[in-house]
Amino acid sequence: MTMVLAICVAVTFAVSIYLMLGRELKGVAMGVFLLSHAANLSILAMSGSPMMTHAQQEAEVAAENGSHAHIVDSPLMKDPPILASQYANEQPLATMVDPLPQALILTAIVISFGVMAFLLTLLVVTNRKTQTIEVADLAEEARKA
Amino acid sequence: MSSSILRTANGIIFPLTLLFALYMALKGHNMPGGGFIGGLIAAVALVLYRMSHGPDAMMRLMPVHPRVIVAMGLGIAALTGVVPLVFGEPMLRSIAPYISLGVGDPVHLPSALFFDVGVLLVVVGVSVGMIVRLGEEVEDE
Amino acid sequence: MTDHRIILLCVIPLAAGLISIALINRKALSRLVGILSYTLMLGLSLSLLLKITAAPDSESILVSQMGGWTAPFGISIVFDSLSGLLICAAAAVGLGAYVHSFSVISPVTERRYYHPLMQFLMFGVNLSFLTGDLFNLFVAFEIMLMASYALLTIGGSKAQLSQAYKYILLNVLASTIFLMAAGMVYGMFGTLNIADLARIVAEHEAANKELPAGFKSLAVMFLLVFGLKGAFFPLWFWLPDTYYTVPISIAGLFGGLLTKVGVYTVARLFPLIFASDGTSTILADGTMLGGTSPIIQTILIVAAAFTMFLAVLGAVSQHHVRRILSVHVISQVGYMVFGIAVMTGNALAGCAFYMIQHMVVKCALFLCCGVMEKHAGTDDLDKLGGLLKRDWFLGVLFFIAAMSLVGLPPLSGFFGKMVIIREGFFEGMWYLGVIGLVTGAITLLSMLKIWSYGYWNPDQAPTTNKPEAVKASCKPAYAAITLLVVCALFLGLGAEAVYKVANRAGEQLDNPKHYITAVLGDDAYAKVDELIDERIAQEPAGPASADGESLTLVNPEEEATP
Amino acid sequence: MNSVWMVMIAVFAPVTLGLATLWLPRKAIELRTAVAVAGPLIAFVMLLMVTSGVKTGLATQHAYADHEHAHQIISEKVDLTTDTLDWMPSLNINFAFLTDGLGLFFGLLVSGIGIGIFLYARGYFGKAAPTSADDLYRFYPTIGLFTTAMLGLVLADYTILTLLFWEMTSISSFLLIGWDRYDKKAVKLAMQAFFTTGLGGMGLFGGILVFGNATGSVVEGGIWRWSQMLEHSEALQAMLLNVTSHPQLLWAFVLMFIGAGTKSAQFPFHYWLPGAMAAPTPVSAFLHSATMVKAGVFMVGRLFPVFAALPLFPQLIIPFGAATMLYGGVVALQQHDLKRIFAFTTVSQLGLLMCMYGLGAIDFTYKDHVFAAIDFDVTQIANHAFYKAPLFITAGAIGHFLSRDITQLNGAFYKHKAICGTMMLAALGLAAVPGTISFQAKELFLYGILHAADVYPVLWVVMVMTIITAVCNVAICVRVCTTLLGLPGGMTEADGEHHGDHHHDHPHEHGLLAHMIWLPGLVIVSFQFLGGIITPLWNMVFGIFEQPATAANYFQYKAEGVPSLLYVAKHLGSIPLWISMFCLVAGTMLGLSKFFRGSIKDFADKIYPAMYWLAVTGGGKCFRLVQTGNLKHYLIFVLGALLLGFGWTVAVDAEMWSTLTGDEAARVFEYWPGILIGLIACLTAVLIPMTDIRIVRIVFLGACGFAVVALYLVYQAPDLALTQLMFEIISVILFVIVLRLLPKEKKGADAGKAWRIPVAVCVGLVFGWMTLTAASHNRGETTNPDAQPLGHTLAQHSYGLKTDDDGNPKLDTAMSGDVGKRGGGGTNVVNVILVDFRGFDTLGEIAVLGLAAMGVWSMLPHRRRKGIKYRKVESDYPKEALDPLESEVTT
Repeated sequence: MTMVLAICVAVTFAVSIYLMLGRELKGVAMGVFLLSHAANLSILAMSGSPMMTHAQQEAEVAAENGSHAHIVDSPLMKDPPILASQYANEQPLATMVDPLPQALILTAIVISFGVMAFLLTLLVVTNRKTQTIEVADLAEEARKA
Repeated sequence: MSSSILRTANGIIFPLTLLFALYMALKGHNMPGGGFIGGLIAAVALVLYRMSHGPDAMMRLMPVHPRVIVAMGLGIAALTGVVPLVFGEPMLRSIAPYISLGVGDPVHLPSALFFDVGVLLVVVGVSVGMIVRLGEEVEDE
Repeated sequence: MTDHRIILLCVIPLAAGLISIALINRKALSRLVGILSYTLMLGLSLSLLLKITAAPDSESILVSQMGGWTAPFGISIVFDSLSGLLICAAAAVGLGAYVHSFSVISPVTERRYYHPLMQFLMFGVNLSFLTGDLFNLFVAFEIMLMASYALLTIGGSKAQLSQAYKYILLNVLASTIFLMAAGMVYGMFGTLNIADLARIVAEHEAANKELPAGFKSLAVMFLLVFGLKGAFFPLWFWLPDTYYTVPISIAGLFGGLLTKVGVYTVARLFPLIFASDGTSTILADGTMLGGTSPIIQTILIVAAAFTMFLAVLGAVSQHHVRRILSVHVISQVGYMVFGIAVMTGNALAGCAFYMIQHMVVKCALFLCCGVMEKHAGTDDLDKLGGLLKRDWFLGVLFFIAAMSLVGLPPLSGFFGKMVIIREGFFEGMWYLGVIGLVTGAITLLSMLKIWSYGYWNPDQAPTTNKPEAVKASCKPAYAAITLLVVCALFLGLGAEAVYKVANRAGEQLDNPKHYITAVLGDDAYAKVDELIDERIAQEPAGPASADGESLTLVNPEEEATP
Repeated sequence: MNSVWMVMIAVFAPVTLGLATLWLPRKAIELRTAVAVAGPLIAFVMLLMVTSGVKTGLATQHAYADHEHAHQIISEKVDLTTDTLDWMPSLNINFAFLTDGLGLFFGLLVSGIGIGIFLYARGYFGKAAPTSADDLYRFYPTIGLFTTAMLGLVLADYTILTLLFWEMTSISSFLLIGWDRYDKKAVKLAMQAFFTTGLGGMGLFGGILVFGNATGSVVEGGIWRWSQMLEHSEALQAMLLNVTSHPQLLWAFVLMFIGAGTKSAQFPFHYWLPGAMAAPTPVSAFLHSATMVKAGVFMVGRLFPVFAALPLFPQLIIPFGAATMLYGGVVALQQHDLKRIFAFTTVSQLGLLMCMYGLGAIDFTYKDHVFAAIDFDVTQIANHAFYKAPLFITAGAIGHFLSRDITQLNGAFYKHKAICGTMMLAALGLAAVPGTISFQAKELFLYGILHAADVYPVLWVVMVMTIITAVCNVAICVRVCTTLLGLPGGMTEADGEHHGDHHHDHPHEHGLLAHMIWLPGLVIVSFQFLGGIITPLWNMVFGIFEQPATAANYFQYKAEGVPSLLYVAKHLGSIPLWISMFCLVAGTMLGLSKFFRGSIKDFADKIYPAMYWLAVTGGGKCFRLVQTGNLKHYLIFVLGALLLGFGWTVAVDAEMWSTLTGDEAARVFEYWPGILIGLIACLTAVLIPMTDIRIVRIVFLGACGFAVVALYLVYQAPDLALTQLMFEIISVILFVIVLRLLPKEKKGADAGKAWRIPVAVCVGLVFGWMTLTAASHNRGETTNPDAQPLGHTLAQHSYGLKTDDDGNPKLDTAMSGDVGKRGGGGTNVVNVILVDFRGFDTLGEIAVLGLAAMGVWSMLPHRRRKGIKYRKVESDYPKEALDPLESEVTT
């Protein structure tokens, strides 16, 4: 499953770079938007696969069905990082996905939203003042200044 | 933007959504949810409300500039963090006491709850403030 | 040593920022709160710095664990000599730029969240210097950057807006890469705490064990990120385009502070963690000398050389005071990278010294430029002239600051440069040393250009700008510049005192033990010591090396292939 | 051991008193002069006292002993260093002074001539001139700074302290050359001088550092004091003789010579010195003839006892010195401005002095000669100062009253007898006429070449160059004298057109102080004749400063002196004497002839503009090559750096490849819904750039976002999914709003599509691969097998106390410290991390959010519109300053 995320990261990042290299800032802004997805997915991959390993599945099934452990066909997924009870020492933590990357992503989402909103406003204001959001035109402005 | 259907529907949905937002925020410590989600839900509700009821209604609802909400939220969150410093504890040192209200089970009141409320206010203030402001620009065009 | 007061360095600007949002329409009160905040920061950081300077080694690093969660579980805030020096300098520079802005910034601009933004910027900068957590560092960067984006566009002139997007987009890209890299660090090591990372790396080094696959690539990514914030070659482009469009006080603040944050993080993270190649040499006295990854060092060397030289050529070719100063920021960063590239304790000390003096001096120069513009109405060297006649006091201040920047002894720029170049020569990087010297000479030329065209030469200012009127309106500016120039003079003439602190900072950067034990507790380094003892036991002292120093040289390559 | 304080007072008195004059009332010129002159006077007296302290051992010495035993050494070792006054011990910069002969001689020369110059400045700027109050007000502090710098430079023991004062002389020289601040030409010349000497200063800086580093094996921590260098001369010379194994020492010398050479105006860097004549004449006389320009010579003299062992020493110094000597002499003859004539002769003389040290190094290995070329270095230097300073002083004086253009001065003697007389006396020194000490000095120099040429025949070239130079010098003297006296053969107006020169038209005044415009010159020039005629007296004064040339007995004094005229005639052999005679005769003929009367330009004047052009124009082009202002190029640079760096690390990190073939790849298909969602995310992302229609783009963008939300769900992250969903909604609203405010897309081919794809793909691959590598690393298996990722520990402590088997709370003792004892009080681990474990991140994050909003509001201030009426708030900003568009708060 990590592979899937890695591919998603590669594709979204590539597309966003492609957009950022474009000639107009609107596309660039969209690229930035995608960029945050790529980053978040990349961090998500760090919590490991959401699927249990073979040994974990065996243990899980054994816990449910007494001693008769046999693996079911459909794969078992790990639990979300929410403790079942308040005194959760019985919680099999190994079968819970790593919560820390999720917390990091949450922070990252919020920050990227802030940046995004600011960037979009900047585009509006820039367009209003300079009458253009073409990268080449703005570069011309830099040379003149 | 303000069709009457939307307005009517929103009249019912809006308070419910706000309630839902509050619920999400408060139970966030134990279930999925929290200040961010609560704040965002509230923000979406407020934005929809403005779309359906127009800016004047919005002004009646929020008579202050959104920055006040943002500053308040940030202030609450920061204050939650700073209070332990006064007692020689590190910043953001949390406590999670059970407070007996006299009736029923004691209420679990982690100090992080205040922090979450701060987060909620900031998120509401920022989202609403920015979207409303940019929306005005569109209306001015 | 635990000291919870250090977080006040972040709380003060945060609180001041919030108060000035509330006081958004009260000019005088906002200013008062701002000055108070900067002064408090300066006082607090100075007192803490004095405290740790006087303390023995074991107590020379102050730590506060946020939320009371033991490291590495919570976020550690660490105040060591390097952060202390930088925060002091940052507060001084902030105070200077802030006070200066009273005489140059327009009331319209000032009302547009200028005061809160200035405070939040300091929040981010101080947090960047203080934090001991990689992800928190990302957050700190974002606070700082967000504030700088807003300050960059404040006032919203056409020139500003047509350039600002580059700064923002490049920084967004860098931030994203930083975020991913921080995540990857967590993926590789399961921790985000810098001290914990340093511990893991030190354990690898002590055991001569290879670091995980991809570690080097990760290091390159971090270098890219910090290099972009620090304006290294070839990542500096955002800087010259944007710095000369913002209000001059803000340019001064940015020129003084922002690039240093990038350089600081490189100095903090690379010698301790990312420049390691997982090997080490055990010295005769049982201390461990970590190996340096040749890739990272080479990249740093190349970056330093090009940053120094190409940028100074850029600076000397400009014909506007602001542009000369802006591009110079980059060139000076090259010296700091040089210091880091050498990567010995002394060189890092030199780098630390150079950083703080450059913050003060560069900001002072920008602020001088602000007053020059007030006099002449422009910063075009062709239209300036005769400022010395109009305003000899400004001339004196500018001259001291300019010569400090050039690094003529006994002014502040000299000492950092001296230590860095000396160490460069000592470590055999003579090419960097020579480039550094030539760069120094060209820096001199560019400063002379400003001096000669601006302060000497016939006066061309419009007659409407009466010198007395300008002087009267620039009183806060003079106060600010004087403050910074006095600081710069102190850094020069009293270099000994400052250098001692910088030297300790260099030692702490070079030897991770202090940092690790201060943050993670005394036991944290035990494993490393154990591994070192093991290695000493395994390999009895080898033959004395050619220079007569008895090193037990453990060649990792030989060991790896049995 | 001398008191450091005496030297400190000597060094710092001039600048202190100079600055003190700033507080005197502007009109109090007499008082100002008195206070300022006290500076060099105090320095002079102090240094005399130091000298007498050092030289007590010399009382018994017979200075002019018989020259058959000239190398008789008084074997009393003298401690020549002072105590140390700590300034920056850890940076090797302290106040300690090396009061050896060379240093003290220079110190006395500087302070002694300084007294004369300070007085002369009073005469030069004149009391009656309207600007003089202002001029003197500025002059004394600056020249005081210079005097201090020069004294410090020659006396400092710490190498870096020397450098400090060295740069200080450059600064003060810059300020003085640019004296006419509002004259563009003078300003340019000042820049030229400062840049050139500054470049050299960097060389000296590097040389000192390299030297300190390279000598770590001699002295612990390296040599950072000149006295240490001299003390360990044997070890150092052993290293120098075998320099191939210590190349650093070679480079140290070369770098230091760059410093010395530029400061002492060696060809081709001499151009700044004639340019420096833009300074007022007191400055030219003091800095640019008698003292500062000799700093380079001094530096070579400092290095000589040790570095003479370096084979390169003469090989480098003699060619440069000789070339400078010849070039300066020849060009000097063809100038018309008196100051330029003398400036070029200064250049020439500096070349000679350098050359002398080079020859000395050759003699050094052949000690059995009677006089080594180096034996009388102090005499040579003093000799030059004693005719050149008066020449400048009188040139300035005559420029005051008449003109500095020699073609205008025919017969000037009869108008200003004292001034012209002094000038002619000094010119005799220039010509090295018998009777001046100059004559003996030249004899000794010729003698030195002659002996060295015996061994190295190539030095005959230098001999010829010296002869030509001497002929030119004599010719200059002849022309000056004949012109001033109005004799036939003098320069007349017919020889050149008159250029407007610096004609300071000062009103005449009377009184003793007015005569200071020439009197100091006469006093100084008298030494020439005293030395030449009563040579033993000269030796008594200057002989004691002559240090032995060899390092081995550097700290001892030798008893010998400059030979008297008689001795020269009798003993020195006939060849140098004949050469001198020839020069005098040939020089007189050349002077009277018509040759070389025109004024020529110095081709080296183009060097600085060329360097300036190269740096400014060429460098600027270089810089603009990368600084295009175009975001696209910047991104390419950044991404290119990333790809290069990553490629390199991958090339050396073989393990990186294993992640691509590892079992992660095998586990791709373990969960079909996950793959499907991933596919949707990728597809929608790729579709975005495929279309030009913006609303479709936003749809795809949103779809991609929702796919990401679904991925979060697959990854068991409900909080993330909810948050992302909400932000997605808000972001799409935002995008829609903003896109309405932006102009429509222009139709047409998106240029450069082709190259964008490979860049994008490469970068994408980098991050995908890195993600895979980092994620597939087994975190448990760091060095500590017990370690688990932070996340798991945080989950364990998310709520709080754990319970034992009976359901009672228990402490988790495995965890150290605080974490074991309490929890976050919640069961949603992600939220507990957000608000508690990493609450500080969240605080920062909402600060970012707040800042973003502030940024938006700051860019888009509210306009006055009907709908928006926030609560009325008072503002104390000035009303008129408010932007008319802004009315959010007032109304």
